[in-house]
Amino acid sequence: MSYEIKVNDEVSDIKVLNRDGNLLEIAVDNRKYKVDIIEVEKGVYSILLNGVSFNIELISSGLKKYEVNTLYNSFDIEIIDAETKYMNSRKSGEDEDADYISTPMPGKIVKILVKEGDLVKGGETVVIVSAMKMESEYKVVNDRIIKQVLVKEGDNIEGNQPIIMLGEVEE
Amino acid sequence: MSYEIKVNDEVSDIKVLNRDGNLLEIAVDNRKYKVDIIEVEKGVYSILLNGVSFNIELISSGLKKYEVNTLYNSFDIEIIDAETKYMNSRKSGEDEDADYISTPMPGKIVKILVKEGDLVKGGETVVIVSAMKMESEYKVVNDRIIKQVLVKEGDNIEGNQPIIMLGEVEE
Amino acid sequence: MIKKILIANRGEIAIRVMRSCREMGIKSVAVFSEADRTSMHVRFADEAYFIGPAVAAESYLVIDNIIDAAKKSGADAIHPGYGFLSENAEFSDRCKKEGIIFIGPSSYAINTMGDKITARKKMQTASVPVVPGTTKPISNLKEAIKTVKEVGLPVMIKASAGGGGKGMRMVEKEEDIVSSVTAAKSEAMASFGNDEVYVEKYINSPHHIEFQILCDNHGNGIHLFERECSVQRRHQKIVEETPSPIMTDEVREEMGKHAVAAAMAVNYSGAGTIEFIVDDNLNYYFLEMNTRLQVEHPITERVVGVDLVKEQIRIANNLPLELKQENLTQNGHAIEVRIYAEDPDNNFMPNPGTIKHITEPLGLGVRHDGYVYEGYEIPMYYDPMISKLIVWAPSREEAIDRMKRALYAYKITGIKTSIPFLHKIMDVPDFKNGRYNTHFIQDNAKYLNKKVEPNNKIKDVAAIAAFVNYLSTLDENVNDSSATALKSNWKNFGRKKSLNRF
Amino acid sequence: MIKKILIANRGEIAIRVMRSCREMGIKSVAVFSEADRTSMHVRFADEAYFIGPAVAAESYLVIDNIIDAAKKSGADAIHPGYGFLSENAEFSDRCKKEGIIFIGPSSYAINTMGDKITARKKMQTASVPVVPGTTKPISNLKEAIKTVKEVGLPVMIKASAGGGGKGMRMVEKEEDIVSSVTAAKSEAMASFGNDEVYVEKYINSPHHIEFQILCDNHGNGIHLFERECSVQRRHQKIVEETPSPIMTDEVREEMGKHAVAAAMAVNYSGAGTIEFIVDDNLNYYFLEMNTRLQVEHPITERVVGVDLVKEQIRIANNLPLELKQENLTQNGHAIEVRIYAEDPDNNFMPNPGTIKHITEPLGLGVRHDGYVYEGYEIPMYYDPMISKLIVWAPSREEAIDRMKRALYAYKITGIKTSIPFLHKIMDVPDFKNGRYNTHFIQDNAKYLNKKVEPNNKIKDVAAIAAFVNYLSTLDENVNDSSATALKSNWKNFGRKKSLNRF
Repeated sequence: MSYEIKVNDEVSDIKVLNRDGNLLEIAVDNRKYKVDIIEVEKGVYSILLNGVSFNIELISSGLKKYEVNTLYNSFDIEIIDAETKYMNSRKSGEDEDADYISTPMPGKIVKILVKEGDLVKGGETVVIVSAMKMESEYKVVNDRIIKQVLVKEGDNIEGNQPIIMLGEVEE
Repeated sequence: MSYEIKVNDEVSDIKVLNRDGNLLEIAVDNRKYKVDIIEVEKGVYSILLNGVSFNIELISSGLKKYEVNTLYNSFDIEIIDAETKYMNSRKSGEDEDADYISTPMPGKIVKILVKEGDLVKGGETVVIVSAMKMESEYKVVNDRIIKQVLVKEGDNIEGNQPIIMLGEVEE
Repeated sequence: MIKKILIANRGEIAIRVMRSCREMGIKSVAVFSEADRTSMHVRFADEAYFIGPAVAAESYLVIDNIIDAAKKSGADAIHPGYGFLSENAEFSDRCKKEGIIFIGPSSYAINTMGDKITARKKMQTASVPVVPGTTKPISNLKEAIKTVKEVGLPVMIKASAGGGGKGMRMVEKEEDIVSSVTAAKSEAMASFGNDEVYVEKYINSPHHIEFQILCDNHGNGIHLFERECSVQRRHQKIVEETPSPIMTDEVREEMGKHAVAAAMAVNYSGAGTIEFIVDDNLNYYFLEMNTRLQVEHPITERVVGVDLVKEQIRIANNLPLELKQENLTQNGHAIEVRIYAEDPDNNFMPNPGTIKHITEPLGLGVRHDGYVYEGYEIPMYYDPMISKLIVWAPSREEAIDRMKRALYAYKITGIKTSIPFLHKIMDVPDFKNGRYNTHFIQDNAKYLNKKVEPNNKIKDVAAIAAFVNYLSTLDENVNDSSATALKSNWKNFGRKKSLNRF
Repeated sequence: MIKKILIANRGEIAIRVMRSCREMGIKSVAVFSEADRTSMHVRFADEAYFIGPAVAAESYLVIDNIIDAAKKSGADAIHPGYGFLSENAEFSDRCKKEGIIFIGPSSYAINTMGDKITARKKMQTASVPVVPGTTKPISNLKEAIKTVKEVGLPVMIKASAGGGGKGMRMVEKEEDIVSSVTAAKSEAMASFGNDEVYVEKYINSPHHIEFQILCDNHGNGIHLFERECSVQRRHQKIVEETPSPIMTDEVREEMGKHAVAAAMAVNYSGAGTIEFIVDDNLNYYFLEMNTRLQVEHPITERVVGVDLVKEQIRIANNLPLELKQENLTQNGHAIEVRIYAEDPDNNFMPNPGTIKHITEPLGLGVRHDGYVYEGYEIPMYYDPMISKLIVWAPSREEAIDRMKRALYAYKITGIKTSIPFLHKIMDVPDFKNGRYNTHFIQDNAKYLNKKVEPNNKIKDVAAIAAFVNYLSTLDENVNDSSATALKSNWKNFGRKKSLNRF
């Protein structure tokens, strides 16, 4: 039973070699580990590896994707099974995602400083969003053209929701 | 939608009269309440009744039985639906449970002080059980005859497991 | 005597006030907006009343709604906490008019101190040193440019009604004056409903040191020593400690006297804080007075051994102060850090969300004042501070060690927090040596932005945990009839009690 | 200097020791039995090693297994906590032989103090007052009767190797002598592997007051004042406080000197406790010395401001004590209560089980030392104590108020605990007045056994919560295809954000 696993952007092979109760021999690429692993709370694993005690907290999104927190680090981990591979193979060759401004968290549109068709310079602020009493200015990195404004002032927005579509400026 | 509900040993009718989001009009027997009720954590309800704030913690065993903890009290609560009523009607008329010694928690048999056929006086210790480093003596309340000893010294036992069967003493 | 207190606030401070109420045998009443029905302060209170929509301007800031709730509950006093209506003179007056005790100062004290410009004048009269700056609020942008040039760059633009870093902007270059004033005014309006701003000379290498004071209604006033609050990000305090590592006994005594004099100058009643800006040579200037409890009040409580909320309530009960200046001492060292729901790797962006799992730090010398719990969704409408961690130890060095231990043990998943960032602060040499000012964060970017590069082993351990969870979940989802053997294989993983060992 | 410490223990004390290790930059090593793989101390440690089956006699009490784990981990010291091997002279010696520092006293001190009869003689030599009683262990039942009659009833039968109330029996009637001696011997054997018992005169109206001492390897010894431990159930302490409400400054000073003298008499090294039995007139007698950290050490830490585990480690590092008797003071008042997994309504029967939900008390003046977490199953093999709650306040009265507040806020479901019982203790007039002795529990049965009779309203509120949960669960279990509308009706109950209000 061999799988691929993606930790942040790195893909490794992962394979259970042997299991005896909660004692596990497991190989990640060619690195072999003997671990004592147990789920101590929902989503929290205690792992002993050569006596060293690790606490690992998992937050799963869907069946195969995890945010994994160790003491000092946080990893995005994805299990790559046959289905995922198939999906990935189909995906490659497609265009990149459309270019748009979005916010990482929910908030409220305070001010929109541009309208459709505007040309904006790199570094220029296009929208101000308020979340948790802080106002944040969202800027474009390069010179862009405003293709579409999807929200209006006062709107509440979700995290990662496209709010302004951007187009490339023809030189 | 009317049900009966048993709180400890008292049975009342309970009926939702009206519901609007988490605002509920509900009648327990002929006592009517308007409550604002919300599940704030898994099994923990916050209830506001005429402004008074209650925190209620539920531990369910099966679908219809609950241990319910309020600030200073703990209640055994059971929802009595048609099925339960049917089961109860069948049960009535049966004999009482067999008479036996058991412990409320898991433990280990330290010493058995009686054997089958012994006559024991009321108040006499029949078995000593150790749990969590404390030894507890289990006594008979009335004069009894030992019908059967189901365990031996050193045995680990579960909570509520019959360990010694008792019989009535003929006068 | 007060029997029932309505706490016109939410979050950790509402709960903190309720704790003292409970210890005094006083009933507590919570108020909540639509976003806060599941909030801990509602669950913790004896009573709770709904006061309006999620947006604070339509609930926590609506005086009528608060007064209504107080009447409904029969509360005889209102504690405003910090923020919201805590420094609102109208609210103080309204309570008085309604026959409800406002646990805080009179509208006169709030107005005088709340308007920074009036306060400056008052302090000058009371011989308390003040920072050079404008004497009246800026009314238009043209005037702003003129005034700033008069005071001389760099300057700070500050909201007259302000506090907590909101509506505050530093201006270094002339071309930024207009945009900064505009931004400060807009934030001031949004936060305080008042867009007046004023200008102050910017002090180089500034330390932010404040004094806790208590004044009763019988002419007694004392200070409970200083708090060093120079570790700030965007003018928002994130680490506070007491005693201040730069303080001397002489300056402390002198500043304490000035702090009490400042409060007395406005006939202050209750708990308040006099903020000073202090330079490297311990020259100090009155900055402002916060006419309420401060976020960082627990470090004073720990080192002086006083429950400040109880003192506030006693004063509101018209009792004379029992504490005497000559009996107060600073015992050991306390540090507080503020835990925010924010992403330190992404420009400290607020990061609301649902708490998945929380492990609170406990044990010797650790106090934790929070309000979130597992499954709680932090609303996006309010301040992103979720808790405060306060440690005490006999020495500053041990207190830092203890704070690191507490931060190590403090785990919150589901949201990003400032915990890793705070942990790094404790290791910065300037902090360890106690040699820092309000530029600490930018001056120490090289320490604070450093990432701990994970090694292969920790990456693999993380991968193994995720993989095992994946396999267990797979098994759970397998249909019973088709593969019972496989199912039991992983599902009960780790539930076995007797194990073989390697 | 010590770099890595193995903690030969489990539960709250293992974690408490690890906290101080972490603050000192010392690595901590846990050991665990089969029943403890999921225990918090394993998760909290830097390293963890398996040492055998669940039964302590085959794991936590097996010296070879502990030493093996220490070697495997490279630990240079072992902290024994309390209980288990903490007062085992052989273990102290073995560590020495293996070149591992034992954080505790020498086998000589343990042996001398561990054998209560030898200890009595030693104390008499050092002019420390002792309780009248036997001078040698009881070897057979016939002799027992004779000895008890000599000392005069009532008497206490005590395990020579004992502590913590185990292997201890009070005898009031002659006919109970045999059964009590037998029971004490059996418990002593089970708990300590040694069934020697001895007899002591029973002191009427006795107070249990103990002194914390610290001795280094350089001839320095100090005491850190007293702890009042008279609230006991079955000779097991459940509430401790400091200062003792019956203590006077004069007696405190005198007892402190005797406590230090007692420790010095056995060349003691490390932290230890001298237990005294004290009558109403403050006559005091040496009872025994506990040659280890006590469960109730945190109240001393809080009032004196010292981390006792750190002091133990410093002494083990052969450093001289930095604390000086003349600089130590008692600051304010501290109370500890012990939370047991037990059923107060069912004769305090231990009540192991799985923790379903826990809300820990936080805030000003509260310390919580525990080890359980949500989902943790308390094993039936060990002591049922699950945590300790320690509060501090400037006055005893305020400390009691604070403890009540903390107990109010402390919620554990899934198991029965002693929390309601402890709450009642805080309200007993004798406790509030500080007028109590070791008979407190039986003397105040009328207060402590009183049940709060629930009114109809609270019963109905409980019923409503259960009923709403039942309806929600019903909906969840409805098959999607058949009744989607109904399903959404209750399932997302309370997830709506905007609500209408009555």
